[in-house]
Amino acid sequence: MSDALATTLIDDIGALLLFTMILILGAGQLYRAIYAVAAQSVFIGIAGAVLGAATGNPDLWVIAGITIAIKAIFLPWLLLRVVKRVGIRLEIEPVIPISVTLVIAAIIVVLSFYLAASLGTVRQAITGNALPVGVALMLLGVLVMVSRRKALTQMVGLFASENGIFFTAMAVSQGMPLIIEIGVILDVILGALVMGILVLRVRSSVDADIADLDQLRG
Amino acid sequence: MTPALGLGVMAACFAAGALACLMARWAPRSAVVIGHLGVLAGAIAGGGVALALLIGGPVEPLRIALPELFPFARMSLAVDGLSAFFLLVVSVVAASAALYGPAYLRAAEPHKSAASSAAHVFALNAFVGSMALLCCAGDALSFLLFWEVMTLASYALVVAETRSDENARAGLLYIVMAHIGTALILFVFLTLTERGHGFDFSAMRTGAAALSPAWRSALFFLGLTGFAAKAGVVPLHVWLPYAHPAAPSHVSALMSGVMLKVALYGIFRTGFDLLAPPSGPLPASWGWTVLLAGTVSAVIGVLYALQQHDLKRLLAFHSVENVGIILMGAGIAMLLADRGRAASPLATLALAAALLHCLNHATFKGLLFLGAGGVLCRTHVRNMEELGGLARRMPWTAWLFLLGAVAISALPPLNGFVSEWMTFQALVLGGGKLGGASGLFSVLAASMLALTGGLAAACFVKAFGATFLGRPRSRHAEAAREVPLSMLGGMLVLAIACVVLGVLPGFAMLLLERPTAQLLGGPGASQLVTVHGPLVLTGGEPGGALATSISVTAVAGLFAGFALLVWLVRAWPRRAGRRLEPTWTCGMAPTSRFDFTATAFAKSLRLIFAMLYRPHRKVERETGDNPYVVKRLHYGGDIVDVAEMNLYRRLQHLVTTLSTAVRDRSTGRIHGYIGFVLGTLLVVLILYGRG
Amino acid sequence: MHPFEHIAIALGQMGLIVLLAPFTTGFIQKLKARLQCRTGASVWQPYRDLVKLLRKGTVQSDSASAIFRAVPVLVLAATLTAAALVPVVVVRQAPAGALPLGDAILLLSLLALARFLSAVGALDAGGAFGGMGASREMTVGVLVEPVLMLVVFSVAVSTGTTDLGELAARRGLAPLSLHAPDLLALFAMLVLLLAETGRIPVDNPDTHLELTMLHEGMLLEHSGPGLACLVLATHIKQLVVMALVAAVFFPAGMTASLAPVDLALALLVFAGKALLLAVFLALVESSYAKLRFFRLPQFLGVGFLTAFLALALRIL
Amino acid sequence: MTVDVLPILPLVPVATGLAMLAVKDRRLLAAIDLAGSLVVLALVIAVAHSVGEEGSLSAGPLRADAVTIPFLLLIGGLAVPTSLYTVGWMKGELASGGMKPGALRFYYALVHAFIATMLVTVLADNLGVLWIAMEGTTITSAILVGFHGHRDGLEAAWKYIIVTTIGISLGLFGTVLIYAAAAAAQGGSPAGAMSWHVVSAMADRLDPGIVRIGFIFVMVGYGTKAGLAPVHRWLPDAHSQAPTPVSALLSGALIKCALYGIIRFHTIARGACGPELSEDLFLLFGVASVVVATPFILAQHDLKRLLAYSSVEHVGIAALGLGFGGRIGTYGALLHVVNHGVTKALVFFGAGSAIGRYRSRDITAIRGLLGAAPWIGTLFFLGTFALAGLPPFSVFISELTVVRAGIGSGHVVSVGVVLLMLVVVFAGLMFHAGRMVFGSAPSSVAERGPEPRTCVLAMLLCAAIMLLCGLLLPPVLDGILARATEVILG
Repeated sequence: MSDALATTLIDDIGALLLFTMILILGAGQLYRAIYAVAAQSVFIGIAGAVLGAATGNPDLWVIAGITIAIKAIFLPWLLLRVVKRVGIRLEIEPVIPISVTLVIAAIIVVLSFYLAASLGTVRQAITGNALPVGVALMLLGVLVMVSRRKALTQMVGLFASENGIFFTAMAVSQGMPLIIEIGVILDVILGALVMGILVLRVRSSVDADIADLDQLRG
Repeated sequence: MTPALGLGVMAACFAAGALACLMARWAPRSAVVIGHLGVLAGAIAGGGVALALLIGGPVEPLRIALPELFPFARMSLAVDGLSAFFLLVVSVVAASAALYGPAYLRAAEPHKSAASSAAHVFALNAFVGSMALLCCAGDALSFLLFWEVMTLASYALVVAETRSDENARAGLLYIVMAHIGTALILFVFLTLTERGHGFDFSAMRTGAAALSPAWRSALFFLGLTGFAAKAGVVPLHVWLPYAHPAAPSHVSALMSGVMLKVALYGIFRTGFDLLAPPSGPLPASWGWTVLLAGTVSAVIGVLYALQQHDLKRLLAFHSVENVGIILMGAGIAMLLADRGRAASPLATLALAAALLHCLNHATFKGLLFLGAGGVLCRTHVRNMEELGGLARRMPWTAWLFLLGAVAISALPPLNGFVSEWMTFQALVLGGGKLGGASGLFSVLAASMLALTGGLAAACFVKAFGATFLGRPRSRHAEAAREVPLSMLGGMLVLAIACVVLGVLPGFAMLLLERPTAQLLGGPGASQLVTVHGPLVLTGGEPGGALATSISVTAVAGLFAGFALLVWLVRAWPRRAGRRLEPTWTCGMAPTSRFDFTATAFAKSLRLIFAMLYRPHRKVERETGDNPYVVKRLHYGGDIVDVAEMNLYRRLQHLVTTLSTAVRDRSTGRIHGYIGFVLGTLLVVLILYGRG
Repeated sequence: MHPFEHIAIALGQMGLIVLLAPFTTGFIQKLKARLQCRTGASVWQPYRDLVKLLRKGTVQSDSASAIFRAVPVLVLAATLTAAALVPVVVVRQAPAGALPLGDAILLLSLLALARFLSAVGALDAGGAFGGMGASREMTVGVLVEPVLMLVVFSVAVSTGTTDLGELAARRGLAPLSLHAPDLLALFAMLVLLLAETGRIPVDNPDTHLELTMLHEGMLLEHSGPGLACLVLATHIKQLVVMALVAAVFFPAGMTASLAPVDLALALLVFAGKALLLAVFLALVESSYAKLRFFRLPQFLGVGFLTAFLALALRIL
Repeated sequence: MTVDVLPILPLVPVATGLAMLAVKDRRLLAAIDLAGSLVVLALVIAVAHSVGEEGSLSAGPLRADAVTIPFLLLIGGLAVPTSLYTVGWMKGELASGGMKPGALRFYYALVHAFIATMLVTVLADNLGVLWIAMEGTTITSAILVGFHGHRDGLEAAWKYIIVTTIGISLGLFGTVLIYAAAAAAQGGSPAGAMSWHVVSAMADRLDPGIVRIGFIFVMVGYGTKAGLAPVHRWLPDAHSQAPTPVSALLSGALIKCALYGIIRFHTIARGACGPELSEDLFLLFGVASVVVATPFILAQHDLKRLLAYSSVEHVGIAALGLGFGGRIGTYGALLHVVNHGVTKALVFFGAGSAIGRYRSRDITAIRGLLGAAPWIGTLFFLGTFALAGLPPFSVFISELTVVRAGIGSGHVVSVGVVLLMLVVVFAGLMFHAGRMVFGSAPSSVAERGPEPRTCVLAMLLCAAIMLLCGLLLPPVLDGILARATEVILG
């Protein structure tokens, strides 16, 4: 696996990732958003595999496996269980109109590529344009959290932005040290568990979506 | 006993007094007495050190290094002429207040709990100790620390009774204004210490010398505002009439008599010493601002004092007036001061007038507040309308209060007249020397000073008359008895000081020798006293073109002689004795309702100066069935403190509405929170993203 | 010259004033009577009143305190001291060693002290009239004092001293050395003379209608020797203020030497000046009606403006 | 001192936490809690002593150097009074039904887990471990914030965990970028590219472009965690809903650990792209925090939210200290971090007891605290004085140093704005505190039993430290801060 091939593959996967993020942004239904995140995680797993092959670093293979196992399978399953338990309506009510969200998304992507262009020498350390893609993915993930009302869609946004970070982290020369990657994933899982518990407790005690609570102000 | 040792003894006395609060749990009464003894001993020690430095002692300032508390600053005490003089001012009033304190507390607040008397003793010692040490502070950090401890201790004394809300509000207004002052002073001192690379005053002087004149003037005006907020100059005086009456009377005497002077010490220190250009005259704008502020404070202070019917609030407003008079002296001194050439005697006269008025005001204001305290602790009533007829019941307090009233109205035999006469001389002859529009303005300021003198006289005739003379207008006034001896002792000390400073001003000139010489660089105040030593006081070069000299001692002698002569003439020929008849009130039986109350007395001046007072009155007539027969008449009339209304209420209203608007606008929604994170990130990336 | 001789001269001049004062009031009363086509009391009547009062017993209010008894003594003492300060006949350069007596501000303050003490005395008796008299007297005091000081300052600014003796000496004893600023200052001074001596436009000295009298209101409660002291003090104050006007504006005629013939001549000149002012007072009294109390600020405001113009002309 | 003290330090609270899970009795739990805190404090002092002598201690991913010590002392210093306070406070909570007996052991275990994660954050040399520990603090404290289970608590917990997790993920991305820059500088080999002292040693060889963007992400990310305005908005909700000891730890120690994280990257950014970038950002966020916090303090009704906004303001002042830079500025910032931690804990304890006693968080409902609870009232009032920046207390000294640095470095305009805001905040605090402390307490509150001794003891401990650092700066502390400043400025 030569470097040039790895770079083109990473760029293609980057494009795919951006596409899945657009899907999440444009998703009208909660299910679609969850499936889009699962797809995104699969692509990141593949990217991990490609980079593992290109750099010959065994850790990347392990990370790719864990990413697919946890992020592509376990988390979407957890989200779907919570959706069934909570039984909320499926539509996603946007806080700011979808068209405005898409315009902002475009601005973010342009900004991240503009920033990445200024980094001369260090680009080699990060194969392909994983850096701008990573920045774009993360900021779009946060944008999803801003523009959606319901708590679950915010969790989806959070996982999407974490995927962005993973993608850049893997693309850095020989990838992040293994224990760090595993630690990060462990924290993401713990975070997801706590959020799930919170959503369920509010749903059971107050019967309102936790993201709608806004008593604490001023 | 070297002065350094004296200062150590003083600090030790205050510390011992403060520690007396620990024994308050078992013996509150003796704790109070010991605490006040600590203050007395400290004051005497301080007074001794001050006199030693002012009269005898070496010329160059006394430097004592304090233990090293903070690594970045060397704290030290440096007692030069100016500090010694203000230390003397603090000691005089503190000694008499300490004498006065215990008996007053026992009489005014008999059921004071152990905890609050302990707090009172500790705060009092901290308050007087910090003021004394503040005058001797040698560097910026110790100055600021003692300044804040002084503010905190006086705040604790003001809000001593935690029950009444009025005290709490007075305390809040006081500490906020004090803090604004401190913030400004902090900024000025830190700029100087940063430029001068060192915390002590000499480094600050080099720092100031390095500054450009524009920067130096800006710092002076900031410092002036800061100190003026604490000294109660008119636009920033609003807290004073609320805070001073709230404290116990001997503390009000300390606050009015001494704390305001310590703030003025700050103005003298920055204006004449730290920020003053090494050579050449002080910038004219400095002198003008101080003179203008002084005149406005004097006139407005006394005008508002005239309409007050709460005895202690009236005295507090008079403090504003007297601070104004001191600033007038300081202002004309700044205009005339010229360090380069030999300092003109008029500048020395003006500065001597301002400093002497500090000492004089401390003595007679202290005496008046202690007198008012005597009235308060016997009648528990501060409103003059419900007093009256106390002169027969409390003769000693009445005579001492009258003496203080004559002194504050700047009438001849006493000390108020001496410093006011010197200020008149400085303003008139200084105006003549300055010439042109500035001369005209300074002579006009002199006539405003005369107006202030007249108003003060009217105000104190009202205060003395309504409180002590005529028939008692309430049950409390009826039951009043003479105050205990120790309180009279405290008042007597100040009364004697008033008389001595009034009749023999020459001695005061000797005290002023060192400060004036140090600040103005020329010969000291002693050139103002001609060959006859303490008797004659002259403004201008002796025998020179501008000589105006008076001998207050001779006048006092004549006055006493004539008084004795007339008394003999009146009492000598035996003739029909004295008959006591009720006062003639057109045939009706005279009751206390006939007396001319304080409101009635001040009514004519209220109408004349209505434009400033904006008085509003409401009169309700209670008529029975027949509309023409008036059963009861309710008269309510008060004046509006213009500065307070426009400046403070509006500012307070603006700040609260602004903050509530900002608070209400913030929604609790989480999307807003995350939006802020995203927005901030994008903005910072755009601004700082590309190197 | 021995310092005590300086004081002896001052006491001599004070004695002169004390003797002449009742005569001046008597002369003004006589002149007013003549102007109103009635014969009026004799010129020596004030002296007879004083002697009568000195012999009478005193009736005092039962609610008055010791201050009430002390006030007449202190008021007369203050006025006498003021009388000692004003140069009447002799004007000498204060020798270096002498105790300088004669400062204008000190003189005006002593008169203010007298006013202060009499107001306090009035309040002590506890009646409404004493209080009203005191309140109005102090209000007039407030309005008069700054203008009086401004007049003295406007003269003192150029000559560089407020000492009356020095002032007279420096302005030279040449007769009628009046210029524009002096004329304005004199006019302001005459307005104030009316207010200070309690004459018609400001206050009616002859009335006994309690509601209208200012200065009289304060004397209401006193009787016997106390009243005598206060009435004498009023007379002396009037003559002192006249002497002040004379000393400040037309010092001509005062001698420096102590020779008896010069003294007599100077005395004649002073008597002439005093009588001239008395005629002015009498004329004004009989040709004006008393102003309403709250119209006084405008009346005295005219005085203040003229004094201010005098100062402006002199200093600018 | 043997080197192995370092790894034991974070394990002790973990061990005590696990031990507590098995215990049900309240008194025993309280005893273990206190013992655990005391052991932590002892170990912290030992580490501080040895670092004092040897410059730095390292064991695996953990490393304690001069910069760590002030923060370590702060966490250890706060743990003991907090557990002391919890003894008295828990009795009250159990009596008033605020805390269910069953959930007791989980509460104690979580508090110790929280302390453990904070210790690791501060001790971590490896930037990745630092991030993981930071995420750990978020998770443990989020559960604690929502521990009461009522509606407001859950809302606060949700906002807290979502916003801070986003913040920290930004921080992670920044860490990745700087890791990339370090790897590139070492010619592609990732060996040691994660460890702080390696990266900071070769900071000047890093590519300034990527470090610039990395630092921006870290600044905004960890700044959210530290509560710097305008990304501070979760802080008042979280700190006001958390139980009192937890909010004391949150305000006193946690936001300081976030600031510690930024300081670590501040050193790297200084080396890589010069001091202007990081100092300008600190200045920007510092002034924003002080200005934004002021109106909310003035027009506040809820006592704990008032204290939370005061924390935002004081973190802003610390950031300003770093922003003014130079030896005095950094020294002042570190001193302010320590002083504010202790003072804020004291005031939160006072506020917690007052709320417990008056059963209401509304400032207008609490009156006559001096009458109802004299000891707590006085200490609460002194603490408010200290927060407002009055001299005999320590916060004044650190604010004085920061203002000195500001004037020295020529930022006169921002110093003027900050002084103005500090005076306005002073007026607001005095107004609120005066209303609460003075006057007479409603009768129902007045006879509500004596003040718990342990709460008063804890408050006295904090007050003593506060007054000690106010009157004289102990040379030991001064030495520690000076050395830390040396390391930060590189």
